[in-house]
Amino acid sequence: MKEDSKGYTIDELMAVLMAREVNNNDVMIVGVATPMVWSAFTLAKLTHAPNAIFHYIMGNTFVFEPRQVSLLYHEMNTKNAYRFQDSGECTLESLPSDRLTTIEFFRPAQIDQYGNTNNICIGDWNKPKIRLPGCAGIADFSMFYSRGSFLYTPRHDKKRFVPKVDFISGVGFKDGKRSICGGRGPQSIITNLAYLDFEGKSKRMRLSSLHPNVDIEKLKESTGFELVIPNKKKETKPPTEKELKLLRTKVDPLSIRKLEVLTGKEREELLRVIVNEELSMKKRIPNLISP
Amino acid sequence: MKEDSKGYTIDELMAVLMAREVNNNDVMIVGVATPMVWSAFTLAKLTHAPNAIFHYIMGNTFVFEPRQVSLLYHEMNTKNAYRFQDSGECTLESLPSDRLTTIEFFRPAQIDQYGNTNNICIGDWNKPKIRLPGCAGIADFSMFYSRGSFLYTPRHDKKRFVPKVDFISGVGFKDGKRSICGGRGPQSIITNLAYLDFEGKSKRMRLSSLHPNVDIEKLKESTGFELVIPNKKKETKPPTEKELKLLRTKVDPLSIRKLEVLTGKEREELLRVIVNEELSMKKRIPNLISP
Amino acid sequence: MLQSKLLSLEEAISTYIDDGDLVGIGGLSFWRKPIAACREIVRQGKKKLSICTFVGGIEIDMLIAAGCVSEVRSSFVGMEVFGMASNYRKAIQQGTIKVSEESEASIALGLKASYLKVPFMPLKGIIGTDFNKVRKDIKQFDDPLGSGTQLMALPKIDLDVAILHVPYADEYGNGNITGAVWLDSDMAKTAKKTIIICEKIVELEDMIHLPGKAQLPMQTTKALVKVPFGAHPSSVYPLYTFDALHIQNYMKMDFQDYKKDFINLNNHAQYLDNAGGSQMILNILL
Amino acid sequence: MLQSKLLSLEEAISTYIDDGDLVGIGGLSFWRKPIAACREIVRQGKKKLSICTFVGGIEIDMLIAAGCVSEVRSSFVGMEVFGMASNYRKAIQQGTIKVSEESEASIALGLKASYLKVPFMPLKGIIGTDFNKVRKDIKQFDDPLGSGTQLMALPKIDLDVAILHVPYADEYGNGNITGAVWLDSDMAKTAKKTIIICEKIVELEDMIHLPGKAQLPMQTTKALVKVPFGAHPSSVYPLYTFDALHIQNYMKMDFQDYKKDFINLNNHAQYLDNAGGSQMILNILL
Repeated sequence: MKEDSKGYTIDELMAVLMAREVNNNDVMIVGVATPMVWSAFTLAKLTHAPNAIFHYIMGNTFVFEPRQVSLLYHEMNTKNAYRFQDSGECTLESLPSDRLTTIEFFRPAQIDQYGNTNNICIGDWNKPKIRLPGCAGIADFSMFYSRGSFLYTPRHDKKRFVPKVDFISGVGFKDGKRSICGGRGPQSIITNLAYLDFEGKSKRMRLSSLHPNVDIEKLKESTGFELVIPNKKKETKPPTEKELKLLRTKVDPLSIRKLEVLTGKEREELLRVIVNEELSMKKRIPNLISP
Repeated sequence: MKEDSKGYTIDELMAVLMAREVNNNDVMIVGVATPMVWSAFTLAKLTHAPNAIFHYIMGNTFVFEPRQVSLLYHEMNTKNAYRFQDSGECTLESLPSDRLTTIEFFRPAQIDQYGNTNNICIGDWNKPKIRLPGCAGIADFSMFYSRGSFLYTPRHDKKRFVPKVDFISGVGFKDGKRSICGGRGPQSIITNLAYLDFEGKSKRMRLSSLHPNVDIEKLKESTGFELVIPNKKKETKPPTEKELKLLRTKVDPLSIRKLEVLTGKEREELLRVIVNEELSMKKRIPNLISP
Repeated sequence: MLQSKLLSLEEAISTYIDDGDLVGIGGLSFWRKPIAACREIVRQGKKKLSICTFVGGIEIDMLIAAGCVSEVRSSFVGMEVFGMASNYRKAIQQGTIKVSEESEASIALGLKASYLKVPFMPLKGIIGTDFNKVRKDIKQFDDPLGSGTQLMALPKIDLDVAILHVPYADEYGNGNITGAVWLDSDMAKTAKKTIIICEKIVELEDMIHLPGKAQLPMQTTKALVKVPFGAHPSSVYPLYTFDALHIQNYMKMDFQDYKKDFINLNNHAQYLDNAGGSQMILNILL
Repeated sequence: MLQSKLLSLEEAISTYIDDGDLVGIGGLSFWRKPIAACREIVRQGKKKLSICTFVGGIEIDMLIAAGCVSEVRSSFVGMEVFGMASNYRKAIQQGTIKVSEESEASIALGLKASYLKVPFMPLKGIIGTDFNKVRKDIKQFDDPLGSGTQLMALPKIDLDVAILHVPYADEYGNGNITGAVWLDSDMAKTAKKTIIICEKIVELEDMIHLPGKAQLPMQTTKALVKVPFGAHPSSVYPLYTFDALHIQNYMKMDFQDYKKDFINLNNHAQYLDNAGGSQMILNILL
């Protein structure tokens, strides 16, 4: 995954686009094993959302200060927590989802045109071709959020964008309607090819902007259902110099976010480098980043 | 309320009898405004139940060390808490009531022969003659406890021991049967006249022992329903020298427990003395008592 | 930076409490009660409030005496060993206020239901009592999973306002409680409008070091008010205990006189002076 | 004085875990997992365990590979950024273990129901998903209070055993967790038998001073076991982080080889030596 002619990689573009979804008063939920999301939130905090708050599932904590993204020392964010949660609060009780601007990114293994998602299994549940890790809290929370839920995947292809998901573990717009839980439903999907959202009335998935250098035919071929394609085409606004510099030098200099994009040997090699780099740190607390 | 010829007062006798109900592994629940109960538990801790633990509702805390009973500084027991409770835990979630030996004393305003109690109102609820403060958690907890629930009242009379309570706010043995909640139900009632329990089969209230110098006719006249009276009469075992000495010198030297027995001017005068005594303490933390 | 929510007590009460609101009051008995805020409610002549508190005392009695209350939802309202809450008692006996009969669990689970956005929570307790005779909004029902267990459905409690008194808060509305939280955090999170009254204002960074940290989250706080000794005559652990003499005094006085001497005043210092001034403060300080 | 509950790991597992038990495992993902206890379960050849954990990782994968497990109840089982839990995946694909499909709330509320002694808890979430197609023990139902709201009834989870790994505990079985408790306290309180594994034993008096105090109450603890680095290769904040190299190694090795090198050993020191000894310890220490 080299820098392309535009001077940025796809993980950088995605992290920047995800960062731009954050509002200044958001509570940003940082889940388990999602360094791309953590990078994006930290970048947002350093650019346009200085008041946003990190809610780390890993520590059941609320943290105000941004820290450099870390693989081994993620949990050290517990150190600066200004709020802990009770045990029960680690599920639905964190903060009132219907009134506050909580933002959480979910990464579906399958998604359909109405934003229903699947993180449970490929094939029949009773005898799955592939068992996936599970949906964690997606089935519980995603339908409650007043700002809706946000989706991403670095692998936009027909295995993921399917006419019908094999198991609904996250409710999108069922038959074009909102869930009974009161949230706004899926808002956008950021992929390696495009920025997609949902058409206001039909609630079908719609192309919002194609990433630079991506052909629209490539997008159509990679999607297992018909997208709403507006007449007026938009190109995704690429990362700015400032965004790229922050991401590379302060937010995630070890490129931990890239682990979500790479596979196989490449991923293993990057993991080796990251682990060695982090083990060589004398101070095993990720750097605080001053805005 | 003078010492009678036996050399102890009724509050002392009752506190001692209540203390004797405690087992060594009990969690002893100290509620709000129940200095008699607190005295009894502290006495138990210093005599036969050194492992028992205080659970102070006032602080939502578990405390191991006994302290002198206090009116103004009750909440200072928070200082030595080794366990706090979550917010929700202050109700049913404190500790599993069905498996552990939790002991709690309830003071009913009315009680019937099956141990159903009332702390809500005298007369019709819709237009009560007397509105009482309320039942707090009695309606919730008392039916769950594996050791059952324990009752006391320093005023044994026909206004309190009634054929039918005006409002059931604590379930005893309804029609002679246990509550569906699984607890053992009411176990005993310690009053100013006698120690009463419930007959094994009929679950009707039974005289267990009459206090020294109390005439059985006086007991019958003071009870608004027919008690089960065993053929073989027992006398309540009076406080020992040791119990009295501990109660008077270490557990509750200001006689705060007596506030639950006195009324009117007598109570007001005792309150005045206690408040003045406590305000004159330089150290506003009740003394730790070494066993 | 973050927006400060610091308001005067007068502003907070006039802005965020409307006549007819269901108002949650934090604390328990004589402990951490937002009594300065209650006095302000009386001064502003709020009407027809439904008051919900876990265990109530002088604050409920006072609001009733002042005619601000139409309904009480509490598991217990009394004056501890000092006696009965006589205005509470009288109002119910005379039928001038309504009561929603509550236990501890009916309030705790009602708030929990509000949080989880479900209309009720199930409980086995309460079954067998007379609660269902006087609460038309609770209902015994069968376990829908078919175990045959009988359960009581306790309805959610959606507070309009929560008023909570804490020792420490930052100006953005994070609140810290030393010791027992009781239902304060549940009220803070579920009420549509949360008002926090604090003894001391600390920095957001200080929350990191306070035991228990920010149990009351800033996200749901609308207003923060600083009123030192603002819980008097109730206590704020670990700063001061309750004022037994004042409570006895309250119980003896005619409420109109009490109102003149202790409520209808120009400022908080005058209240403290009338309540005994420096000697009173020395008395209650821990 | 109080009775000490200190046992050896071998005694604790052999005394309190029976074949067929529903076993709750504390921690989350690679964080505070009682992995030394899981290795002991493998050594003792326990069979047909149902394993319940909030978010599972290597500990679930290992128990499955060793043939100890008949059913898994977890909202997520994976190896974080390292990849998939391949024994978990294989076992389900081959149909050798059962799955009770869970979300985070279905476990959290299941434990809450167990605590409150009610057969279920209501939730609005999950409605609209396919959970009800594969969970015959959950059920959509109408609000019994008549609001017309549709709800999902999630059944209680009554654990036979809970195994929890914490940094600090006293010998009477009070456990203290620095940082996130997740569902450990709910498991500790609801399980019929609770086993706590700790890094360090402290005095009961020390609980007073530890942040968070005794979140796991001694009353429900059956056994306390001290195993320093006993959560390895997972983390125990604030003492050590997870061992990324060991986890990668685990994922590459055939489980029978892994078992020989890291499980079927005579003592814990040998395990630590085989896992890299002093250099490994220096690597993970925070």
